[in-house]
Amino acid sequence: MVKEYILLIIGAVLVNNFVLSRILGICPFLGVSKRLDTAMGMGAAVIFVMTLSGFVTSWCDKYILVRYNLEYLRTIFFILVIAGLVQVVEVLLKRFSSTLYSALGIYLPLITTNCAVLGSAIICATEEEFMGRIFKSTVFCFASAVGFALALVLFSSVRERLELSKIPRSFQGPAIALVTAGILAMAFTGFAGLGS
Amino acid sequence: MKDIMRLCFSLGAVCLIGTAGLVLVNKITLGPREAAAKATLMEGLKIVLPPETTKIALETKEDAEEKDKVIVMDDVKLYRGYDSNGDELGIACEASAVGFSGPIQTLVGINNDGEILCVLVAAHNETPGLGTLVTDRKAQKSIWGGNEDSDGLPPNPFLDAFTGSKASAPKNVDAISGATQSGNGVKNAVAKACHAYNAYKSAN
Amino acid sequence: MSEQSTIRMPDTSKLVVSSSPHYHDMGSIPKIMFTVLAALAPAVIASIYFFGWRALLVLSVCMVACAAIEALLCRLMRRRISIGDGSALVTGLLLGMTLPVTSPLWMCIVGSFIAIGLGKMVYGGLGGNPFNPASVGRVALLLACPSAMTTWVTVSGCALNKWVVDATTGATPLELVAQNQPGPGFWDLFLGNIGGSIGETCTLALIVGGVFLIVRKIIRWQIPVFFIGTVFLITGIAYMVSPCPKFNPMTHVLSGGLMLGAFFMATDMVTSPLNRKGAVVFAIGCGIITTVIRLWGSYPEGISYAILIMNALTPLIDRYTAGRPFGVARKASQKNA
Amino acid sequence: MNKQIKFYGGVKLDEGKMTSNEPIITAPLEPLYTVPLQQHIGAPAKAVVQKGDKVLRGQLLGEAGSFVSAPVHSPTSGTVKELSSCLGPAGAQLPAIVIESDGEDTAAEPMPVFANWQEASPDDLKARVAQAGIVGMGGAAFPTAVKLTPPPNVTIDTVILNGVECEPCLTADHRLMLEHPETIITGAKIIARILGVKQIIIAIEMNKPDALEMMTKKAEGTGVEVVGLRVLYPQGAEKQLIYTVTGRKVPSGKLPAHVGCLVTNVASAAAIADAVCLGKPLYERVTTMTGTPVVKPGNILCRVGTPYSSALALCGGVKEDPLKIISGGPMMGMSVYSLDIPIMKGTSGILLLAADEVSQYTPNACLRCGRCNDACPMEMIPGILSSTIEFHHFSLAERWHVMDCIECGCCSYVCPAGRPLVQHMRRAKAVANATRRAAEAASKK
Amino acid sequence: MIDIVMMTGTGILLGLAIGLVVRYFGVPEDPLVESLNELMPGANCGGCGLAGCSDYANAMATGRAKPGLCPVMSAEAVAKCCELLGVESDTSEPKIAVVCCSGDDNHAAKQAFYNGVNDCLNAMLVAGGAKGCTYGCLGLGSCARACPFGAIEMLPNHLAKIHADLCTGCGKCYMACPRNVIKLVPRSAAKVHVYCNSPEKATVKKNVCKAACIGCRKCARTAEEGQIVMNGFLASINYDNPPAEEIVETCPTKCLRKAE
Amino acid sequence: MSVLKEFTKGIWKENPVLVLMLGMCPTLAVSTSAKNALGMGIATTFVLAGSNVVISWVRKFIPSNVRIPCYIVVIAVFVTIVEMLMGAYAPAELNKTLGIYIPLIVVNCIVLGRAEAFASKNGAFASMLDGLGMGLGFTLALMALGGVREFLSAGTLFEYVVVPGWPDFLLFKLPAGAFIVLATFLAIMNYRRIRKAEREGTSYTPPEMDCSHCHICK
Ligand SMILES: Cc1cc2nc3c(=O)[nH]c(=O)nc-3n(C[C@H](O)[C@H](O)[C@H](O)COP(=O)(O)O)c2cc1C
Ligand SMILES: Cc1cc2nc3c(=O)[nH]c(=O)nc-3n(C[C@H](O)[C@H](O)[C@H](O)COP(=O)(O)O)c2cc1C
Ligand SMILES: Cc1cc2nc3c(=O)[nH]c(=O)nc-3n(C[C@H](O)[C@H](O)[C@H](O)COP(=O)(O)O)c2cc1C
Ligand SMILES: Cc1cc2nc3c(=O)[nH]c(=O)nc-3n(C[C@H](O)[C@H](O)[C@H](O)CO)c2cc1C
Ligand code: SF4
Ligand code: SF4
Ligand code: SF4
Ligand code: SF4
Ligand code: FES
Repeated sequence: MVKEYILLIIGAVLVNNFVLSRILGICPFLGVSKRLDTAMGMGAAVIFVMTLSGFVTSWCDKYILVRYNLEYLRTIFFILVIAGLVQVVEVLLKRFSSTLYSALGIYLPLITTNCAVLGSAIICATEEEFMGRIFKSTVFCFASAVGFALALVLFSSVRERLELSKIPRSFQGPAIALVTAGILAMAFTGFAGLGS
Repeated sequence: MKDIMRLCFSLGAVCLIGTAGLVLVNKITLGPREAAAKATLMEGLKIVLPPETTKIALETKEDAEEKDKVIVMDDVKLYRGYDSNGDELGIACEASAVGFSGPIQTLVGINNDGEILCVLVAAHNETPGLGTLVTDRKAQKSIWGGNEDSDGLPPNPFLDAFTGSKASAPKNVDAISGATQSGNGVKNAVAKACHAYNAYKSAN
Repeated sequence: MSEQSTIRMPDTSKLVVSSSPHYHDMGSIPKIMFTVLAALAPAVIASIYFFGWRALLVLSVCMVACAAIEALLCRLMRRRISIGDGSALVTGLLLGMTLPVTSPLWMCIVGSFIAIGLGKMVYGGLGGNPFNPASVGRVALLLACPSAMTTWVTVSGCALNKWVVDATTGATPLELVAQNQPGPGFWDLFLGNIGGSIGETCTLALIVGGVFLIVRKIIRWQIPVFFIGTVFLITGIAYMVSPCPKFNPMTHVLSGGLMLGAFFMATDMVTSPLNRKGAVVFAIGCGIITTVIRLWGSYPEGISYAILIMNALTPLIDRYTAGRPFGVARKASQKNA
Repeated sequence: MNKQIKFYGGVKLDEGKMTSNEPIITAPLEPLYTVPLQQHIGAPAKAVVQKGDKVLRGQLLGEAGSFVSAPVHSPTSGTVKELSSCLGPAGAQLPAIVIESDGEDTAAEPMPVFANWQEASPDDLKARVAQAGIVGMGGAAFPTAVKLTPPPNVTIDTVILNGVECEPCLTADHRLMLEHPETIITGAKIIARILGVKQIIIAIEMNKPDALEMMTKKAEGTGVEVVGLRVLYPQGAEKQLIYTVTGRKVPSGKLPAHVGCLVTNVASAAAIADAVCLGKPLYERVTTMTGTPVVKPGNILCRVGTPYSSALALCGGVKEDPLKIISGGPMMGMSVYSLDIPIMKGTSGILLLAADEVSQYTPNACLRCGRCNDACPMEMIPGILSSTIEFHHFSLAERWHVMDCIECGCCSYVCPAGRPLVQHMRRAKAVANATRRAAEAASKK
Repeated sequence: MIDIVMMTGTGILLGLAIGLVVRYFGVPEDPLVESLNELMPGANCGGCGLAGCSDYANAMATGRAKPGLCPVMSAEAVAKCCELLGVESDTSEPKIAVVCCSGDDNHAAKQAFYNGVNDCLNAMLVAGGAKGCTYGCLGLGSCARACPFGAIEMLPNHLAKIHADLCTGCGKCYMACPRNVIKLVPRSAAKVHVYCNSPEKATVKKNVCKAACIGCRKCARTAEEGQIVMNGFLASINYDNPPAEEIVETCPTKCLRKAE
Repeated sequence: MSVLKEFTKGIWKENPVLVLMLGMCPTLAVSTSAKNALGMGIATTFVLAGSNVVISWVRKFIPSNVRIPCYIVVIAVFVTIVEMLMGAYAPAELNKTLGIYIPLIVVNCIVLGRAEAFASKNGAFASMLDGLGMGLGFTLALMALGGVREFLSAGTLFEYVVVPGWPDFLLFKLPAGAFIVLATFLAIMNYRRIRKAEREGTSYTPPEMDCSHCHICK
């Protein structure tokens, strides 16, 4: 049991890392990684939202969609719930913790369009391993979000370092960031097979 | 209050109209979608069963009260193939086993003599170019013309190596370097299929 | 007064002005790089001894290709051609050392292109790259051509009379232990009488070179010591818990790329942390990742991956291990970090 | 002695002190002296003479321009030829007074002598230091009288005389300690009197055993303690010196006074003694003229305003053309491109370097080898700092304490990539200062 | 049927939730910032001196900055900003930068070889850049690197040249130049300039630069009263009352030239 | 004239992938071969055009607080329709490879980004043209990427052998290869712009990568 969850987490964080191996959530990965601080804020926001949405969507999936045979509405239903959730969380955060809001809140609208959130919900709903298991799905979403945050933080710290390199002009900007992401993705293939 | 109503109304209306559209499309495409899924499976089954096969039936329990239950042995589904005369030609087993990344779903066709006719990987998640060495049968088409094997089943040395061996004792095929794990996955799936076949045969 | 007129005064028209200090310890990048090449010489000789002369061919092709590609890219970027600093040669040699002796030459060249082009020059050349170029080259080749990169020849003593040792393929010690079979004996491992990639087999030669670098103060002792120590410690604990060949700490320390990686690749100053504290963290991280991959991952060996991943962590390590300047209060430096 | 605290980092240098055994020689009179009005940190002095005025040796030429400033005195008797400007060692034009010597070298009426300074009031003594135009002679040329006015609410308990002379090649302080030890000790005691301090320490690096011995001998029974220090550059830097001698760390951005210390150079102390006991203002100093190209390197007592070329001529000119001329020592000195620059109160040496001794900067990127980290006595990260500065992230550099850099040059010395680290640091400091000044100006508005 | 009911219900429910949350917990957005943001050009060049367009919008709304600092914004947009903010629009004249020096390598060579960082401020810190003239352009291009609009070209013989068509008068170069060689002058008056920056005596200048203003006063005498004033030994144009272009004929050293 | 511009801008000048850097996930994930790229491109174009039209119709009625949920529902409807249609009528193989990425068109930043940046401010026809143009640009960029990756990894194009005997070069099929090939594309584009700027005597600085183009979180 515990082993199952440990393997699940290792798998989601390192082996099948959302960004580097499944290629989900690339836009914020590339867009919000210029500064380490913002990357950390974004990472925390994604962990929060993805865990929450993982729980909510897998609950809804089990007790509404599957029960009434509405699987074909999954996409539209999930995204609706996620978008609404994010909106509500944003307003609440802004109201009740301005420090937290200034740290996380500005990233929330971005998360609606982060493939990783919807991706994890859909994976939980369609892969046998997770079907109908709300707690396991939530853990998986949490771990995947941690993997996303890890990749984001690593990547942004490297990008900060790149500001001190004489990048050739044609590679400046997005191009060198993509090269770096590529090498990071290569490095993460080394974890293949962990947890199996 | 009024703006809250407006929010509810507009979001509700969008959902209503959207879902209505979806329901419609769902109705329309439901049939074709199921047919497509079935066709894919059937196509695979046709390939692994003898070429004369015209009718394929999913093997189900014949007891009165369990009439429509699929016979599943070790997670393996069994399909019978018949020719136009209604004679049984062989059995196809759908079995899956874990490869390098995730399950590899294989179809194994076995003729009446218990000989493996053909192995086909129906679904897998292996690394393209590596794992696919032992899973995919891809026709090589060349833009320079002279297409080799443009008709018939494209060969795959690894999968073809099973052909002809007895289901009672499937051959131990040599792994292909670089894809040992995928190969093992396929071998395990074939073994599972054969095991289920043997069990089924001895039960009947 | 007449004496005065014979005094020679300096010609001030060709003076140089520059910022202080005006003295320098006369160390230079080429000096460092050629010292590293010299330190690798024993391992090169050992590899020729065990693998035959083709080893030398592979190494030379990698070195020449790296230098040529760097020159070419410098031209393309319209920058000073920087191959004189010798770092491309080091990269080439180390890349060659991590390839199997049977690698086709086109693969050496592709690997060099990836190492130098993608690993180094797109980052602006020496000093700019966050990842170890040779490891980038190796990992890319491993991903690109896995079968060629995992074809190992068996080694049996002196091969100086041969072009390449018999092409019979055999498992490397780490592949053996990964399948839980006992590896070769201690002396075979230590002297290098085993299969594997070109530069990694002779532990003795690598240690000699590494110690030379430590003595010459080119590398910090912390990285190899903590790296190897961590691998030994973790496998040792695992061995004590369940004593099977898979966990044999001696085999793990003496085989695979550990020595080469710990002495020559993890120590690459460009891609490792700046200060000693950071170096220790870095080395321990490398050790942990290496062992985890070796013991529980799909790959029998994880040195290159461990180095790349820790390279990615280096900026973070630097950030959190940076000391406080003289006289800066703890609070002030934390506030500003 | 072995238990001495060692400061972090530092480098061992080739000392190259070829003039240690050359006694101080006095320079003959020059026909023309160009006396800059700004020989110190702070506001320039305000000229009090006109073109054509007759002046005497020691007569006031310019009075202190503000609180942080110092007066300037005439080095000899003669006529004011013009009020103009001259090139300074930093490459900027400095306002200057040109004196045409009359060859008589008539002294002006000296300032009244404190016959019994032990009894004189500290304020009078301090006023004398200010009047005599004494500035730090260890390099920075900070007006000493200002330094002797510690900020309120700090108490100074230790005076440290800096006889370390850790710069290679320079021997001016060394010779001064050998030839005028009593003057230095008197100066030290005057400083102690001004500040009301008991503990006086003279710190000397152990590569000058003769000076150490001489000072120890002369200091016996005077209450002055002489300590020999490990030979490690930059042992003479204020913060490192205080740390080694007292174990106290001067906090970042603070003055030595905050840890109860005051550091002055031995030559400054000697100048104070001369001003108090002889009534002589500061218009001459010992300068080391050295370098391999110099025919007869030596230590010369020069008047302020003597052009470098005259000092060099006194040493017999050059054997070969130098590639660099440096005002100061090789580690902290400024390279200059002209020999017409006048010797000033802070000019501790003039160094000529031949072509093969000069290290050239190469535009390499930082290798991150960390050698500079290990060498920086301020425990900074010069490599990273220099890169941040190179890429114009000045505020980042400031947050990483670039302002604490003492410009000692250890980092550049060890850098295998030949990076101009100190130059980057200086640039960042200049930018930070400019931003601060701009912000101050803006807030005033 | 159930599908439609379910989805619509969820939609209404979410709408309700959002509505309630916004109603009871919402923090109103500053509409001023929003409308200002819409007027911003979005170039994020930093020409205004703030950290990008939205920062500037915020700063205007909170009174930290005035409208009109943005070099890119059109005049109407500035006027609209002023309207929104309820302030008078500041119609100060657009400026242009001028490098007041003719001392390229042919005219004012370096006195020594400068070996160090290729940047004017760095060079200033080393023997004043070893340029004999301590007032002239060092030619190492700090200004060109500072210009966000690529308006400054470094001539190969080490002199900065400003392309008037690209210069927006943002003043970044002016801030970057350690020698204060660059002057910001009203664009409409920028017809002729004195390309020299040294107030030294002619004898001093002549020693280090062949193209210096020698303070001969010919131009000042020829021009109308007050159009060119002498600033020590340096002629300087009165840009409020600029002289006619023909005045350049009078200059013997050709440091008084038409705008390039 | 201006109508044409709405259509063509997405193809090159404001190419969503190469210039705006939107929708990176499908771009990188589905470009393993030219065929996959084509399929994904067509699907996305359909969704883009359809949702743009609908959104430009309904934009006036949507209160700003539920703007994003509403838009996204509209988009999701189109995506689900595509999904169903593909399940019914597209080849099985294509279905399998595009798999998870079809539902993810919903969150493809291009779609919502265009909805926010264009459709919510313009009329239906212009919005449709914008959607079609952007979709076409997306498809072309994706196909270029997919073609290069397929060729480099196997020597084939649309599964036709182009260079017989090309060694299997797996790297380019993997995520790492996707990043690297896209980086090379961008570098080449930058190089051309820099050269062009140099010829014109101006200067060109490659843009900072931020997500400001998508306009969702202004
Ligand atoms: C990117 C990558 C993908 C891989 N994919 C597969 C795969 O699909 N199937 C497989 O059996 N092994 C795969 N491997 C594993 C290696 O080929 C590894 O060498 C194998 O586990 C052992 O090699 P062998 O087959 O030569 O014994 C992969 C390795 C890499 C680097
Ligand atoms: C520095 C270095 C790093 C290496 N990194 C890896 C690696 O990350 N993964 C890998 O499979 N092989 C790597 N190798 C090659 C292995 O050490 C070894 O040759 C191969 O994996 C077979 O393992 P064995 O010799 O331990 O049996 C590396 C070699 C060296 C010299
Ligand atoms: C790196 C460095 C080295 C120094 N070395 C000496 C030295 O050797 N002798 C010395 O008197 N002052 C040296 N100084 C200057 C001292 O820090 C200090 O300013 C001086 O001793 C104060 O005395 P003053 O004001 O009388 O000059 C050095 C400063 C620095 C930054
Ligand atoms: C001790 C030492 C180790 C080095 N190791 C490597 C290495 O592992 N891989 C490599 O490409 N270059 C290595 N280099 C060379 C050089 O640092 C490398 O090319 C830079 O990373 C390129 O910027 C090494 C250099 C030194 C001094
Ligand atoms: S010059 Fe500054 S940074 Fe360099 S070693 Fe000295 S104190 Fe440290
Ligand atoms: S010594 Fe030079 S190369 Fe080494 S870290 Fe410092 S600046 Fe970089
Ligand atoms: S104008 Fe100023 S900043 Fe520009 S090159 Fe000349 S000196 Fe440097
Ligand atoms: S030349 Fe100067 S004023 Fe003109 S745009 Fe450039 S930086 Fe701004
Ligand atoms: S497409 Fe933008 S996050 Fe995935």
